[in-house]
Amino acid sequence: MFNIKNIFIKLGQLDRRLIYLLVSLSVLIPLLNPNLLQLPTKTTKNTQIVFDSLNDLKENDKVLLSFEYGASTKPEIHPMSIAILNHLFSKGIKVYIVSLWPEGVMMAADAINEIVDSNLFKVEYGIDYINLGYKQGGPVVIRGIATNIGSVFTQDVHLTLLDEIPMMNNIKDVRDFDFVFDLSAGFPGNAEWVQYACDEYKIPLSSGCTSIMVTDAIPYVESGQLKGIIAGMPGAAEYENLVYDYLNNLEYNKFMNKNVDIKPGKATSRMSAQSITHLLMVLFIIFGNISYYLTRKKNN
Amino acid sequence: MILKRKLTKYVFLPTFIIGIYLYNPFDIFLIGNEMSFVFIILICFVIEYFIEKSKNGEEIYMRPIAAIKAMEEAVGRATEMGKPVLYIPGIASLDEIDTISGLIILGHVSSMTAEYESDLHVPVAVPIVMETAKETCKESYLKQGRPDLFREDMVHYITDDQFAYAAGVNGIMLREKPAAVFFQGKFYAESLILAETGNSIGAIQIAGTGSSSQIPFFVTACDYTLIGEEFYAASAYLSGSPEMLGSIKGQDYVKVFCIVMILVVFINSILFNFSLMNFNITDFFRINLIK
Amino acid sequence: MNFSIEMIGVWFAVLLTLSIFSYLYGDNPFYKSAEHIFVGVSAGYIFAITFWDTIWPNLFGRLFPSYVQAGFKFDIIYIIPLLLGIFMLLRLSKKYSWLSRISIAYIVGMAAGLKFYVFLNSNLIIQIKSSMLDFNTDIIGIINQIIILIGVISGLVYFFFSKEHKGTIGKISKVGIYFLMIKFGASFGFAVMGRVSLLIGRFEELIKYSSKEYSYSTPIILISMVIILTIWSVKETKNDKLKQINKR
Amino acid sequence: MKRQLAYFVVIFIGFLALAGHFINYPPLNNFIDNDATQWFDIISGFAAFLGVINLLQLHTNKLVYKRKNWEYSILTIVSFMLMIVFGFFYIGMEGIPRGAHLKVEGTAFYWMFDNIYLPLGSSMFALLAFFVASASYRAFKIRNFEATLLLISGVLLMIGRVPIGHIIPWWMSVEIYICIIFALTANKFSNRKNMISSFILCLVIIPLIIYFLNITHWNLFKIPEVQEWIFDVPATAGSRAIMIGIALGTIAQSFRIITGREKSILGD
Repeated sequence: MFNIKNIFIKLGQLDRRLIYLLVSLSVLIPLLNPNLLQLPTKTTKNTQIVFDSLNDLKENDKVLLSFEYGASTKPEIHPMSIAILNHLFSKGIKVYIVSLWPEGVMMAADAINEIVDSNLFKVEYGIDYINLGYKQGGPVVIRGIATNIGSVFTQDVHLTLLDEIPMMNNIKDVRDFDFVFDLSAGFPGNAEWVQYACDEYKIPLSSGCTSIMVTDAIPYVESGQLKGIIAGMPGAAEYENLVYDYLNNLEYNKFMNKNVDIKPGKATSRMSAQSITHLLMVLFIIFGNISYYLTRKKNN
Repeated sequence: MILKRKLTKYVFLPTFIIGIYLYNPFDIFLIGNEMSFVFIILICFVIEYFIEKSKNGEEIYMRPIAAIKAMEEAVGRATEMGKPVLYIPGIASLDEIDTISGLIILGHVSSMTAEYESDLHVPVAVPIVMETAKETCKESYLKQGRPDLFREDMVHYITDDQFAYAAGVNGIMLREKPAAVFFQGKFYAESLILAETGNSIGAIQIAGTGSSSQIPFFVTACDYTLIGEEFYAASAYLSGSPEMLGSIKGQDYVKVFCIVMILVVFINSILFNFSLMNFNITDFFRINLIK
Repeated sequence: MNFSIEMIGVWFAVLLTLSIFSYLYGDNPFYKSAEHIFVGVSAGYIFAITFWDTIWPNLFGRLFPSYVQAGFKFDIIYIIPLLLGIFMLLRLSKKYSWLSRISIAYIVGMAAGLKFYVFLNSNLIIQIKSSMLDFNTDIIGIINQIIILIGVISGLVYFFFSKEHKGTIGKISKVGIYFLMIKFGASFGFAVMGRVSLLIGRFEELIKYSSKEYSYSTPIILISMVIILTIWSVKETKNDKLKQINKR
Repeated sequence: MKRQLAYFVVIFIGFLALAGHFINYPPLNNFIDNDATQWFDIISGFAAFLGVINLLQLHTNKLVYKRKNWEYSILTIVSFMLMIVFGFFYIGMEGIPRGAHLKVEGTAFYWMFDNIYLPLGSSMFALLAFFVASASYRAFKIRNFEATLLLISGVLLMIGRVPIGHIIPWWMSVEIYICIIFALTANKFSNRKNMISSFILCLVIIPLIIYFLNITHWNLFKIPEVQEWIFDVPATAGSRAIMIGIALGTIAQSFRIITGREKSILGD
């Protein structure tokens, strides 16, 4: 009996590096052979709200898509942006892309290229989507877009003046958009969009963000300032499945090219690694507590 | 007599200003955010009232906050062990109130390090914050009568990027092994990297931030944490001046007012639903400007 | 091995990724060099982005619109930020460094004014407004909203500074800290989720770069780093012992 | 006199920024909405120059005086200079206007960004997964009731939010709840003997009772549903309390700044 207790105490004081090794293995093994563990993803309430509010938009509605994430948070947010762009283009919605993070422009370019290469949709730059590029200033830019977009953006990412682009002529400020969707990973993020633009001008806003920001944004979701929220990679996997099913049982409409197969998203394949690592973390907590309890028992 | 003067100053004046605002002569005020205006006037006068009350000598009770008391002890420990004190004022610029609070607390901590003659090290991530931090430290060392101890390279700029800054500060922690580490300011994802490294070198860590998503990491990885509002109150606690303490008491009464408003809105919504009251108070809670 | 710029880039990316991960083993030369390169590259990157995205279009774009063609019209008032910026640079001169305080004063004053208004609106008024009870949910929904109300009020009571936390206030603030702790637990759980996703993304890239197309860059670099690190740590422990011997 | 001027500027600008939202004077509203905060960026842009000088000063001193680890300072200076050259002088591709070349694939600046800056940034971020593991292993201890609440909501959220959470059957979640309750009340029992016996008793009896009452389909026994409730109700209440608290703290601090009472910032 005595050595079992010792084993548990030892289990509670593992060296830091052993923990790091266990974590890397628990991520590496499922990634090397993905079909190790096939798990169903159930859609949570908030992801469904986002899907429904975007689904209610009609053809030629105008959506402002704001990219505020970089390469370091790409694994969580990028699958969301691709799923959202697929969803919007399949409904013939005009997409206006801005980015408030320097790396956001490249993330937007990656997402657009991936969709254009899949030639699932007949979309053209300047007609169906436009990329206004990056402007530094965070809340300054959001405030500028809210009050008068000309004060902040005068050229698109290819430096052509906005007045020459037909898509932009009846856009003066945020009230000319039907929906604002913010892909955020920090500051400026969904909180700044709520505070500086959409609250005051009553524009429907929703957001997909990294998991860490979700608990901060929840009061906004609960009070309706944010129409649902896509939370981290699990949220991205859920949204991907929603869009995948939506596209599959949607008879090909005029926005989509025929005979192009729809590929499942990236986030779903990473969920097995995510699940196993979460289990490992829970085991760490349990062992840490057992040994803490036993050592405290031994001392007093 | 004093009651009459106080009454006029803190009751008639605010109601008079709100009256003019609502009457809106010559249309000089914007329409649509009346609620914000009323809140601002109310908050300002409540805080002003308590500042004045505490200025003419009324004793203010302040509940003890463990993290603030631990600051002096941490600097003392660092001096005993002859190791530096590392102060990190967050990674946001001066346009964040957290950074300003962090710099004010830096003023107090640097006066402690001047008094204890311990070595202070302040790596910053934003050039403007570097300038202001240098200014604040120089003042504290001056006030403690130890301008000779102040070295220009105590406060130095590492880089603006969030994770390059975290990597740089990690390097400083591993190589200089400070005994006391302060995290006071606006933090984002890099807070856990810094707190875990600080923990691995066995330093006393005192954190304070308004970024509520990082508080769990500081709570788990640091010895003491100032949670949200405690962080903003810390600068007033440390200064101890009657004006500052008065403003904290005023802030408390504004909190009571918010709680009352929450209850009023809650009860009103119940009565309104069962049509025992005919108007819904939340219609006033509009903040969108009709331009 | 096709020797193109792009291939060098991949090898650089893998080398730097692995040297950052070598920090998990402990402070070592690989991590130190990666850290110092990162500090230098990011300082230069931010400086260039700041100049080309803020000062050049927003300031010079408005003062010399014909030369810069950033689409802004001439605006004389932008002389003031130019002056405040130069005041900032005057910090380098001992005599005029006090002028920089005016620029700092502008920023601090502006931040205080704007944040006052923005936090008051979205984080205070709207949150008070959303504590109303809406009845178009089932009984459980109403109970939940009552629990939220209790949680918010007790959470706020926890933050009372000028009252002794004894008696009823003590009990309410105890309940308040429970709600705060559940929120922190939820944030921590979400953080674990988010961080693991990013690690997965990083490992996925390393696996991608270990394929033939990238000429097995990850395994080669990984093995060579492990060898160098073991040699280095053996040498390190040896001259630590030497130091101890000649210290005694 | 010099300090009074700085205070006057803080008070005047602070009051102006606040009043700009209420006074119906379009040039002022326009200034507050657009220009005021753009000026902030321009000033901090100039200050970036000071930061860079300080960085170079620090590393050249380290180099010149051969302080500890001076060899690495060479790397910092070289990589910084490289970025400045690629950022301002050498573009590496024809026909790209200077200034827009920073974000165009194929330029030297973009190569440095894509192959050096990005991998370093995302690897540092990925380090967090390891630190979260060691933090949860070391810090998540059932020290007191609050720490246990933090642990329970964290664990339930971690399990409930991932696909594995959906597979956990109802009886296993009952077992988990029993373990948590006993972890909380462990120190309340007089001696260990009957604590362990009652623990095992519960583990066996309670699932049977639930089975006979056939309430096994209740949401209470589905971890993802429980996690969603924790997330929607108590966590929201906690977040809103903190948000209002922080808003009040920010407002009080801004008030102290605008009325010129925060002295130490401007070096009084």
